[in-house]
Amino acid sequence: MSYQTTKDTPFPAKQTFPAPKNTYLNAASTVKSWLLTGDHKRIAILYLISVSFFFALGGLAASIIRLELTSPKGHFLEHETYNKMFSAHGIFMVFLFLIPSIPAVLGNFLVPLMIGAKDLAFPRLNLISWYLYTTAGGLILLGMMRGGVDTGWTFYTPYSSMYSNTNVSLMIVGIFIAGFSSIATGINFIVTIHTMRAPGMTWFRLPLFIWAQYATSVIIVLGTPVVAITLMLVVVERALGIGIFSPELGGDPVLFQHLFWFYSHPAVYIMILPSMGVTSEIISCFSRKRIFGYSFIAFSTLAIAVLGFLVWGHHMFVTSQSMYSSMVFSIISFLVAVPSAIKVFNWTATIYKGSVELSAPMMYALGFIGLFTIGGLTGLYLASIATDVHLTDTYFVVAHFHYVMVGGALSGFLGGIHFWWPKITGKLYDEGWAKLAAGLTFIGFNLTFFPQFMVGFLGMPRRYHFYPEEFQAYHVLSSAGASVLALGLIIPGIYLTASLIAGKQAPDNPWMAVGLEWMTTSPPPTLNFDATPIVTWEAYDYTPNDPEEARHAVINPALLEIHTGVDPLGDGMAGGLE
Amino acid sequence: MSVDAISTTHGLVGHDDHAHHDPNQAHQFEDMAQQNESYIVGMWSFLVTEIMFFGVLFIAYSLNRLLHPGSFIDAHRHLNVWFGGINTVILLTSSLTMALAVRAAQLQSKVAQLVFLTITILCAFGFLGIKTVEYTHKYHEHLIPGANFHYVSVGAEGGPSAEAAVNPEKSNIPQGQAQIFFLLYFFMTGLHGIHVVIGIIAMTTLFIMIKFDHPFTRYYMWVEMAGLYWHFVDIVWIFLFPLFYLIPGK
Amino acid sequence: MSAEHAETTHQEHSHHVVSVSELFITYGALMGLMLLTIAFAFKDFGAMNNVIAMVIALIKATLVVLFFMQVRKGSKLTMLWAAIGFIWFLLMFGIMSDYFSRAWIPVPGWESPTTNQK
Amino acid sequence: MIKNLPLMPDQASSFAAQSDLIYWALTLLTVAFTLIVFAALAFLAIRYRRGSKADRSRPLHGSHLLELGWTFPPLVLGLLMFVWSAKLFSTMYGRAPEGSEQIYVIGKQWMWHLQHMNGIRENNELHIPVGKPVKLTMISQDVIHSFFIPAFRIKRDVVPGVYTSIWFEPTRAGKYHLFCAEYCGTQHSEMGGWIYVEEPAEYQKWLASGGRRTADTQPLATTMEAKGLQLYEQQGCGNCHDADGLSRGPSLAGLFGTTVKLKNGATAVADEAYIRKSILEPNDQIADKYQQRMPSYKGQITEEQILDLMAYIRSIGPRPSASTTATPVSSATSGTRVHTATAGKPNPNLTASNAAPSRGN
Ligand code: HEA
Ligand code: HEA
Ligand code: HEC
Ligand code: CUA
Ligand SMILES: [Cu+2]
Repeated sequence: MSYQTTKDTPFPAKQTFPAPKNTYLNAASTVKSWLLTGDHKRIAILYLISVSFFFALGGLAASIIRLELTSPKGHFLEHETYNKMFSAHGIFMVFLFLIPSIPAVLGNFLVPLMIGAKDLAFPRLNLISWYLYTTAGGLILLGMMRGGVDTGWTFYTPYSSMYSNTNVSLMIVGIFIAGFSSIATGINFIVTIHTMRAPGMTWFRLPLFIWAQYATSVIIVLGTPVVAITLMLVVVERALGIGIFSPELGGDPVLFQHLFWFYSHPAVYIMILPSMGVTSEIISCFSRKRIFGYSFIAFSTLAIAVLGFLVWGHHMFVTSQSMYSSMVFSIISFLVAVPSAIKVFNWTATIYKGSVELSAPMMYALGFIGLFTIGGLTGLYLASIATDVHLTDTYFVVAHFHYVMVGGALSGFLGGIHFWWPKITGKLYDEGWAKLAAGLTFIGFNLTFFPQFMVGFLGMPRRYHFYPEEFQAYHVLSSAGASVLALGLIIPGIYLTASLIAGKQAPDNPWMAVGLEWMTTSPPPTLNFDATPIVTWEAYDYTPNDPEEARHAVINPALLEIHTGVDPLGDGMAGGLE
Repeated sequence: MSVDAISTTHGLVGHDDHAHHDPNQAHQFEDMAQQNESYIVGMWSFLVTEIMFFGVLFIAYSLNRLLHPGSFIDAHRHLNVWFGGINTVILLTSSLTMALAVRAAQLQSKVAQLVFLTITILCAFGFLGIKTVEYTHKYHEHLIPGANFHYVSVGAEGGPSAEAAVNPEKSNIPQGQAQIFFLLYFFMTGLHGIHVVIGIIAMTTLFIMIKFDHPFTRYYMWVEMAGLYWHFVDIVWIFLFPLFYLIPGK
Repeated sequence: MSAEHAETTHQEHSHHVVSVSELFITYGALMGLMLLTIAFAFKDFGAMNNVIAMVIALIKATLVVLFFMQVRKGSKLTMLWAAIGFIWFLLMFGIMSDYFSRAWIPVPGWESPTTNQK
Repeated sequence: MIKNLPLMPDQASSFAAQSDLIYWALTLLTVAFTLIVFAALAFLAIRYRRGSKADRSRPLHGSHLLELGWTFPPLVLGLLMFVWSAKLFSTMYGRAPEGSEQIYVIGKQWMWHLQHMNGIRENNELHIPVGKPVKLTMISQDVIHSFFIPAFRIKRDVVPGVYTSIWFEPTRAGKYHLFCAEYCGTQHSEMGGWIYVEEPAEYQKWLASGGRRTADTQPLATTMEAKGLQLYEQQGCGNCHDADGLSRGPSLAGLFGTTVKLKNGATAVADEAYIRKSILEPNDQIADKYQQRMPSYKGQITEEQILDLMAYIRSIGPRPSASTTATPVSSATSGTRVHTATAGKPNPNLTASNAAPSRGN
């Protein structure tokens, strides 16, 4: 355990902690009490299980893809099977894993805790959201079992609407429903964050994770309906043979791409913003320092959400899109990079004069910053129109988005899971294994995807089952890296599960962090806090110079009251509001 | 911030010990004001998703009208302005009575709520009735997109051109384009119609509950929610009407 | 318990109730505007046809939002969310700009050096 | 296998070097910023590791100066890259130079069909001379494909229903990959072929042999115009369009490239897109002074036949010699299917740029 290895640990190394009596986990234990729960924390657990399941499936597909690509003529798959494999990979990873990952798991668990509320505004809607998600997952699985789809995760028309004779409709109905599940979560977060903050929890005292969830929810609410109905039109076209997107019948195939990316570009920010929020929490906690430039990070979060809606056309530079539109989309894509840059630099500056502990969550967070930077900067090659003409639809794009989605978003998710694992489960995982896994993931990841930049620049198109021999060396490298990466991802699955069974009881605040979520027991009680907390301090109120001091910092009277239910000042205001 | 909000303590798992609360208040809220605001903001953000939902169809419509102005003008002649117009009047009226019903709910007047909800529901049925007549006509004219679709062009003067009447393949309007018009027509009015049906279900449920003095309905917010939803349905029609029934031009 | 919501605390049972006359006046205006659209539709204003129809529809929608849905008396937050949907819908119309600009000529001076425009 | 780690694709077109320059500039930017971020993270994390003796007095929690300092460089550098890149892009996707070799491309699942103006057809192969600009006008018969020649740094989607076009000037003889870069179904990864860039003399030889160096091309083909004329007669276009016909329709002589007045008051340039649409969807752009009477030929003729008809209509233009060279006025640089003709108002840019005679019939 990290705090056991550092000499300035606030707890004696062998100290054990009693498990809290009343937690959301032991409140009731029937299956029904889980499946019909309204508790945001239980729903988060349900989501964690289902999301991991689909991640494993997506990873399985990825492994098959990598295996197949070690030879220029494949090993054991038919063309069609290969095509179904990357489609399945993309659909599982994007719609069933990454988009719900942080919001529905960590967001669900933490939003009420962090703002000091008892639950989300609409607990039943929250539960419905999970059922929609499982229904969607079930339909998509059914589709996969009946043969899958071969359209890619982008469902471009007219291939998907007129030509593909795979299970497109079933798959789309699944995604449609998954969309409603995210909308439900999004609406819930927006309302909760607007109306249910604890007394004293002003907008600028919110943890940046909440800002990130808020921005994400806004994107979800504004964008998801667009892709839902667009995909539905594809189903109608398939069913009736009509062509809004099919030129033979008078429609326009590129309209589909416009509508699809109008959602799906903002969707990439649905994936990355929550990770950025997680990173802000972890970086400042393990540097024991207030986040640098709080308001700049908060506003760049909103700026990314808004600007993100104005760049969808950068996926369409080489289609029949007008040159002028392309230029506008290109310049705005360069502009979106600026708020991202602001965030990267502010995180870096946070460490300055901090007191850095390289714990597993911190390793993931630092990995996030580094890999997101590379991924983001390679996004600029694609935002730059002339180079995108060459690079689009090659492995360069594949490498770009894996850097931001795996190196970035997935690292953030894993970092967050580790950071809040003691809070969520009340158990401590094995820090040594965790650091090893974080290191392996970082190395394996770069080995897997860096060669893809190079082979992409050479001209290797994506979604290719067979490819010219001169590209083979890079593919073999990439596949070798993928096996390291897979190892790095399987290990956490093992030690996290092990910690549930044999892990030590976690203290309420193992990291000495200052967020409200740490002021309640681990795991928290059903209604989160014994009394409604009153917030009198800024977010990230770390005083880092000296770890000794840091320990005192968290034991301030206001926190004590929440923690113990005792009001030290006796005025019912716990130190008073400003 | 009121002090009693803070001193409110809850049992750890107890949902039942908020005796001094308004019975309509859910456990996760601190007070009714918070709950009311949450409901309104929640409803509006839901309506935002609805706007984007219909928005896609409006864009598909605009692009296809831009691509095929001729076909759209020709095809829209198959729709009857009077049916559309009367339906507009019906929906606008129902919107008024819905607003009155919300007002009655705020004043907790049972009779007024029942009366205005009834009128609103009747209007909704009237609207659907007329739509059914229209859809039936389209069915007989083979204008339902799909296998049986069979478009016959009407001239500006009305009635099919002599050539086209005999052999629709020779129609100047490609079948595909006309089909797109009718697909959009059925998809958009159909989706709108589904919303009307959901509205009827919601209002009828409320009607019954109010009628039997269900305690639930002492909370006016439910009628207000239904009201917001219903007005939104009205707004969609406000745009659908001119776009489908009124396309001037030769 | 937020700042916004603190303002509305006292409203619990004293929420604003709309006046009946306000509703009826709105209704009248909506009817009038509807007749106006139909009247305009029988005249051909060329390219303006659709603009006129849409402007009228927009006015009608605004009336419904402000008066029937009582956003006029709503909190700032409600106004924000009421506005955002319509704004984003218009933003999505940016899709059409692609189709409008496709036939434009290349940027003068930026086309290929050998081009000799006639 | 180690020797098989090439770092760069061949540079074989006039765009390649320019595109690569931008690529390397971006690489410089990326490396620089990545190094800055990685170095800063590593340095700070080590220096301020827990328990180190580093000075932590007066910690900094924000600084407007610093924020400005790191907002502007990315902004300015980004904008510079944009301008540089957009300029090259507008050349690539802009109007082809005059005198370009005109080639038509039809993509279909899963092959490329390429057609020279003189009638030589090739499948999955393209022979072009070095040093002469080539303009491709492309359309797909089924789904979206993408015409990609890595060595030329050029790519463009081939979309059904819309002509797209690109041009390039090969600068080095050789044999280069042609890929389909847009996913198009089962055999997407095999929908490729080769581009043969040949020295002019050799290319002439190849032309003279009727392109017979490839096994599957036909014996010396008839030119596209000839086939177009054949079709024109077969389909009875002349019944309406011939000068001595019933004059139900406008004469097509000299039509290509001119500006046409439409019934709804708009104007349109009679380019490839316009003519294609006139044949397939005549109701949407009705020539002024005519009744909409022309039947739609949709589904009755193939994309290939449309191109033949197009070549014929071109050839009966005022400059009959223009048939083998590209017609200069072809603004079909992007999908112009939806153009001003239907937008409801004349486009001043469009008309102004076209000094070609306006034809009011
Ligand atoms: C988490 C997901 C995620 C994120 C965050 C991003 C972020 C960005 N993406 Fe990416 N992108 C995807 C996921 C993502 N992308 C996916 C999935 C695809 C492919 C979809 C498909 O076709 O299947 C894709 C494809 C894609 C394309 C289309 C490529 C093509 O198909 O031709 C483009 C083009 O512009 C692009 C650009 C960008 C840009 C400019 C950013 C920016 O937001 C990045 C901003 C960040 C930085 C720039 C780094 C930090 C900044 C600094 C350290 C300072 C230095 C900065 C400057 C000098 C400006 N992306
Ligand atoms: C979140 C998004 C995400 C993630 C995480 C990944 C992860 C990976 N991807 Fe993915 N990828 C996409 C999104 C993602 N991808 C998308 C959107 C596409 C485009 C699809 C399209 O073209 O339509 C794509 C396409 C794509 C391609 C291109 C295919 C082609 O164009 O032909 C390749 C090729 O190498 C690839 C490889 C990988 C690899 C090796 C990983 C590895 O990181 C995966 C490693 C993971 C595992 C090996 C799982 C093992 C772990 C466990 C089993 C433990 C789990 C257990 C518990 C938690 C208990 N991906
Ligand atoms: C039944 C008579 C008829 C036949 C047959 C016919 N056309 Fe036409 N065509 C017309 C009329 C009338 C117009 C003008 C109205 C319009 O633009 O739709 C026209 C317009 C055109 C135009 C646009 C000319 C302009 O000035 O804008 C083109 C190009 C054209 N036709 C090509 C063809 C071709 C190629 C064929 C044969 C495959 C053909 N037409 C067969 C009647 C006909
Ligand atoms: Cu054709 Cu891919
Ligand atoms: Cu994007």
